[in-house]
Amino acid sequence: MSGALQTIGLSKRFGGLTATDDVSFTLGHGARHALIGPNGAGKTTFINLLTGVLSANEGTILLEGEDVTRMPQQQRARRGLGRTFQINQLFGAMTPVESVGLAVSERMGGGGQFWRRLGKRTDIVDEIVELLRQFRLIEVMDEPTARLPYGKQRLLEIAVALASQPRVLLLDEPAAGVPEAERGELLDTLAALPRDVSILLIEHDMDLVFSFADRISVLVNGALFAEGTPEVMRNDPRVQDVYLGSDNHV
Amino acid sequence: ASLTAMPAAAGDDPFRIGLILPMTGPFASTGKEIGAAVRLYVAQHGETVAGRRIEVVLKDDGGVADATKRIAQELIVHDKVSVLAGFGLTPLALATAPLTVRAKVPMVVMAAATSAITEKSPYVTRTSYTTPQVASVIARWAAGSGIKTMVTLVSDYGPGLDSEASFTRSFEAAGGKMLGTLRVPLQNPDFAPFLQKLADLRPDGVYVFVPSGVGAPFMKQYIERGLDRSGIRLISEGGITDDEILDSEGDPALGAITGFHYSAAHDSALNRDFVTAFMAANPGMRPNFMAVGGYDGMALIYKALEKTGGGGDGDALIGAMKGMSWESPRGPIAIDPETREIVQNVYMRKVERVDGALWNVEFETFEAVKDPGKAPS
Amino acid sequence: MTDQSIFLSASKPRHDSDAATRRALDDLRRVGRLRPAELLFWGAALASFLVLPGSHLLLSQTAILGLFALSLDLIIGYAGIVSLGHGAFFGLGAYTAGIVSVRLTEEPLSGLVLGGLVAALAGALTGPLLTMRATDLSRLMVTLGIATLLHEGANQLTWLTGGADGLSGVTVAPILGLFEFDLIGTTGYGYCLIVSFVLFLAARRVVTSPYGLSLRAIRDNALRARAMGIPVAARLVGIYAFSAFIAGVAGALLTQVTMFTSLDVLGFERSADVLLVLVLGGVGYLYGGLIGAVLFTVLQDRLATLSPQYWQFWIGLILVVIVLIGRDRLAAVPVRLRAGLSGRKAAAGEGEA
Amino acid sequence: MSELLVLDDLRAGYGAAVVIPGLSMSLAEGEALAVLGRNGVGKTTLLDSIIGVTRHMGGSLRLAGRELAGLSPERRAAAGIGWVPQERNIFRSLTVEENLTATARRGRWDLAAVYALFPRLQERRRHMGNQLSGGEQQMLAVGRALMLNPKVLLLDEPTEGLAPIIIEQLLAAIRRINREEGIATIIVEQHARKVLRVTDRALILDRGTIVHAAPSAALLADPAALEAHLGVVERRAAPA
Amino acid sequence: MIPILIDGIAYGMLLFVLASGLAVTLGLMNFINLAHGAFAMAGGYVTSVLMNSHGVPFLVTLPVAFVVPALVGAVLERTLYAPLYERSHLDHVLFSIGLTFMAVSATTWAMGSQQQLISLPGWLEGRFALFGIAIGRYRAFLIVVCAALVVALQLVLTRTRFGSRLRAAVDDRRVARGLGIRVETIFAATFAVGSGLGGLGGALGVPMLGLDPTFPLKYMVYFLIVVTIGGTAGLAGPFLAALIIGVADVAGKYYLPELGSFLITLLMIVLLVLRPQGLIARAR
Ligand SMILES: Nc1ncnc2c1ncn2[C@@H]1O[C@H](COP(=O)(O)OP(=O)(O)OP(=O)(O)O)[C@@H](O)[C@H]1O
Ligand SMILES: Nc1ncnc2c1ncn2[C@@H]1O[C@H](COP(=O)(O)OP(=O)(O)OP(=O)(O)O)[C@@H](O)[C@H]1O
Ligand SMILES: [Mg+2]
Ligand SMILES: [Mg+2]
Repeated sequence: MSGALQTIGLSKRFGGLTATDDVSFTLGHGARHALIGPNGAGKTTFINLLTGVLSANEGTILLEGEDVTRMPQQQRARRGLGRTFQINQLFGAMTPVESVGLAVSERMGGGGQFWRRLGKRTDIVDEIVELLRQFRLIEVMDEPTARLPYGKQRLLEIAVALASQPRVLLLDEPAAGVPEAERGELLDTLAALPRDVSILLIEHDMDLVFSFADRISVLVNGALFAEGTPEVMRNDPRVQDVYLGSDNHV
Repeated sequence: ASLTAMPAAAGDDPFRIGLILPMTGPFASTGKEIGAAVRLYVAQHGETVAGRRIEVVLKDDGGVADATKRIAQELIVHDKVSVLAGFGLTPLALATAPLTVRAKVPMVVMAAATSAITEKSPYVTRTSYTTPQVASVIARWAAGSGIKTMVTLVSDYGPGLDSEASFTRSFEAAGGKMLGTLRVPLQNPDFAPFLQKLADLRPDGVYVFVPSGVGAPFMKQYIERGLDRSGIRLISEGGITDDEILDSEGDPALGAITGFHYSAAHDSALNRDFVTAFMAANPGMRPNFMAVGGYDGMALIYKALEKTGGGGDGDALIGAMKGMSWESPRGPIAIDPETREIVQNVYMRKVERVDGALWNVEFETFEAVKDPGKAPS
Repeated sequence: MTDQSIFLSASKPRHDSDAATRRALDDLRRVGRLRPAELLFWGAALASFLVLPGSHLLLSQTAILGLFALSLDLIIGYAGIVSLGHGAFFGLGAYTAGIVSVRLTEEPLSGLVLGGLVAALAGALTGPLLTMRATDLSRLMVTLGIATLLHEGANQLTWLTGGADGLSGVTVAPILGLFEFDLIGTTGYGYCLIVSFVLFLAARRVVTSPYGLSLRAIRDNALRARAMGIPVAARLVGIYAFSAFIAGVAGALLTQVTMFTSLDVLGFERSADVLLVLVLGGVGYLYGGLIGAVLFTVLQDRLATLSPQYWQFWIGLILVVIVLIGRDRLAAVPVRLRAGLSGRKAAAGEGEA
Repeated sequence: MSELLVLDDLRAGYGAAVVIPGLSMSLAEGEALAVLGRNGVGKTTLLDSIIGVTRHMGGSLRLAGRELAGLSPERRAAAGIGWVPQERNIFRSLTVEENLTATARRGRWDLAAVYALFPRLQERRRHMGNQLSGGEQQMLAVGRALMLNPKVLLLDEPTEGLAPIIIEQLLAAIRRINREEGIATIIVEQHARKVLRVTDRALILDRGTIVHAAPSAALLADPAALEAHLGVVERRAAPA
Repeated sequence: MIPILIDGIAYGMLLFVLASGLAVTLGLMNFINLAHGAFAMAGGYVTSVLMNSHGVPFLVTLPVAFVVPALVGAVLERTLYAPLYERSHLDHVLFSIGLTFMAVSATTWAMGSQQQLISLPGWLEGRFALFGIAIGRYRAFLIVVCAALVVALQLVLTRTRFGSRLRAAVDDRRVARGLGIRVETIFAATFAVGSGLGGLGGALGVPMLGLDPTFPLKYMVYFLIVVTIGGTAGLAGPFLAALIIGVADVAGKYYLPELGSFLITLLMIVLLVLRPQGLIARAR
């Protein structure tokens, strides 16, 4: 059976460079899957292919069994594919409330409605507030996003992604820039997501990876290099010298 | 008469003339010339006619039709003007004409030149000229001076096309043969392709109609390509050597043959006085066909008012204007009683340097030309 | 805090969350809230109708200009599309209304609606050209180009448009068979006021709706908007067509009150003027266009009488000064009025691309 | 060791907002200083104020005895400050190599040296700045700063987005730079433990003021302080 | 056929000469400077006044026509333009249109609205035959000048660090300064050069286009088309664009006159929709 998200022989070339090299990969239903690999291995590119920011040169992408390879981004998103960006992509002039609110109302198909008024539906508002509380954004919820400190913006980045209630969630280095202390909470939040949400996590923070993932794939030079349980990966010498280095952080 | 919107002092009941001109925007020069001429006429002929104090209310429409219409409306309703005058461009006149039917106010067109204007309302008359009036004469002259084949080269917009049509009609009627028609877009820096075509067609002559600003660069490029020495005779509508800018067009303009209804160099005592007075009152400016249109427009209004004995009624005034005829700086002119259209001489001229400056020197006259655009009654 | 799924939590709000909820609601509604200053504005408009019968003609043209500028605000201020060719839609509306009156019917409302629809159609067709990977500059030039094409087209299709001589013979029957267009322009002004008001309400509703919010988001960061599932292109084309509709109606109004139309409705000057008008009034809060139109008309009057030849100089100077001082800072001067009208924090950002 | 960089009651912020109400510290030649703190306490603002891209509100800062307060950012950079901004800010319309050379100054650190430290950059040297992976951009930002051959390096979360193995190499390199080339360094970091291993001293900021200062080794050995000021605790495995 | 091609190339060169300055200020500095025509006009007037009132030879006036606008440009850059780089493109448009309006009226006031005409030295007048094809001397002269310009500018931009520093400064002012780039100086210099080129273009344009105060508005669209279609990567793009437009326009008007006035605009729209970044775009 094909998992929540599956790729078959996926390839992407930038001119001479093959950033994604014939990747056949399956993200199981309700998976807690981590994708690691050296810088420039092709992880972000892979996510951009999955979400449709980039279009693949070869290969197929199946979302819940449906071929979405040629589908534009927003349609994939509407089919429950959510993501966070490695480098913040936020609405600088809008407040966290508005940003999250927009995501929620879009999810409920409200975005196309040009006759309704904002803030009419209190159930939406409750949801917004709850989400903001979880990410410690309550106190800054009506500040323009551009003025928030970087760390807060990181958290908002994730909150916005969650607001769309994705069925499949792709996290590109969510913890980058989040202080050590708050990583624990971030991790808990992710862990607390419903089991039937399938998650692919890209992260260079091994503590986070090993405590979160039940399966790990290693990408090197665009190609799948190894895959297995955290234990196996951690002790795989090849993975250690291409990626982890000497002390593997646990 | 003060050129202001000042309401008349209580008590006396002045005769108000609503003068609508483009004082701003790309056609400001039209407004400048006419405004100056009107001022001059009033200065020369006094502020009272048949006991009525003349008050000219000048308004700027920026050359935009809806503004013209609105201003005309306001002048009629609020300023209670008895005559509308000015109208720098055809659309401006056409926009206003229907209004005069409702308001029964005479409208004296001092600049716009499309034939149809005077047919839009029985209250419209004109003291400028019509495009066919001039083009047809040039065609007749060309045919008459041994030119067998012609090509027209005109700017691709209303007046240009009118001119092209009427020239072609008259030239063929006079037995000439048209080899082609070239239309140059209004925004067109480089005439190369058209001049090349012209050279390929090898006609005896080319009839050119372009807005005055475009004239100079055109003639420059005409010469640059050596067409002046190619045996193709360049004959143009007078706008190309507009008196206002002629002197600045420099040598390329020298010898240019044009046909038009007015030249500041027209050889008559009246005109010499007019030009001297005008240039004295407006240093650095030379009266052109616009100016004379405004000057004669005022003359027409003054004479009509005298005829009505100061009566400001619209029908009386327009009635008085019909058939009016008098001596203008441009020569003898008249208002055709049927069409309310101006009847005037059209002259063939050649650009020459006379004591240091360039002038359109007239060398042949076609007398009392009616507008061929109208069905001859 | 995370012992249960956030997705359920909406159904069971917490006691301590009330304050927060109120703040959130506040933040969401601040854009849409009706401000007293707004009533003031429309009150003034109504008053002008009753008190200034002498200026109805001028006021009609001001209202039309204002409506036109408002339509431009929708795309510049809310969709972030800079256009130098919005006159195209104004002109389309103007000519459509004219042609309808000459060839179909003299009944005004049908001309008005058709004018709007034709413009909207044009907007819907050309909109996509502006949405795909376009840059400000390319948009500037494409809009300008389209306007140029229309202008030249109208100039060429003499049989339909009257070419450079303009389209004469436009006559308009009484509105609803009741109100005839009078010389003083009272009917005309009333007509313009009502149409403008209705369209304003529509526009206001659109920009304060979730749709409007999504537009702000797109302008801010299209990449994220897509990732959220927002059909960016469709939304932009939508608002563009709506804006075109309003511009078209404005053009139609002009034709009907003038009973004439000519090429200058399609000219570059129109597009430039309306941009100036919008900037005078301030971009991104809908009232900018309307207020700007009033200021512009007054200015034009003063400057043109002050020094006809050089009034363009003063207009230029005003533009330069406005930009140098900073439009947002200017807007912050009459804080109360502006905040009153827009309900936007200055922080919420000026509305341009 | 002589004092290289001295901040004396430095006050800075943005517009009207005061973020650093008055901060004094000093940095010796070849010394490595870690700046820690939770989100939004002003770490970035501190570095930005040293290079001079925030609003200077008072106080003084001297580099090798020279007052910088009045100087423009470009002058300060010329005076010997190398800056790695938090968001990397790679010049997107320059190639990797141009990014490195455009601002380079003569010295030990040249293309060869940077490429030796980050071979990846050499492989990508024809790529445009916006055609790099997050980590590659981070490397480029560090390389760019090194090519200025500064006296003081300001690193704002330099390890963010880097693979563990690269982090090790980078931190080791920084250590070496301090030791061998006498370049002083200020590192803002989220991973307290990681940087404390390679720095001499550490500051903990809160609301723009120093709430704790200690030798790195000491702080590393003092979980209580870390817990108190940074909320850093030994992580338990996540549920589920 | 061949003559048309040559006319087209020459026309393209004229367009390029007029637009090259804008290719610098807009293309490289990313400032939508609609006032470019005003600088061109300044150069034009410098030349025509020097020639007509002081009898200075044409070639001698050209350097002056570069220097004067360049100085004006430098001053304006420091005083007015500099604060606006960070602002939105809309602000650029509004500001520079305003400036253009002022320039137009001011020139009308100072110089009068009449056409300025200059007479070229004999060796640039008329045409000469090359392989039996008659070519306008002046057009040939233009072609040579442009070729030289492009090569020179392109070298400066690609071979020197100036180019990369400039682009860096445009990409991110704040960080560029933080890394020691003298942003102010670089921008001022570049803007001055752009304005100077504008002036030179204006001067070279006078013999073919004539010159009057409405010049900046009349030809604004042409400058913009060239740069927008060409792309903002450097001067090669605009050069190519100018050639394409020149040839297309002349050929179009010669072979399909009925399309004449639409052709260029259509061409522009199509090209821009296909390549919004222009023919030779900088990677973004
Ligand atoms: N637009 C592009 N054009 C050319 N090359 C690109 C482009 N985008 C990315 N690359 C190259 O593709 C490779 C993969 O990039 P990608 O961002 O996927 O790496 P990554 O695994 O996310 O690395 P990191 O962990 O540093 O984020 C990189 O070497 C990068 O240089
Ligand atoms: N451009 C700005 N304008 C106004 N306030 C700002 C700006 N940038 C930051 N701030 C404020 O300054 C304070 C400090 O921000 P700063 O980015 O220095 O914190 P930080 O310690 O770097 O946080 P992080 O760990 O998330 O990077 C924050 O409260 C933030 O809201
Ligand atoms: Mg990545
Ligand atoms: Mg920071």
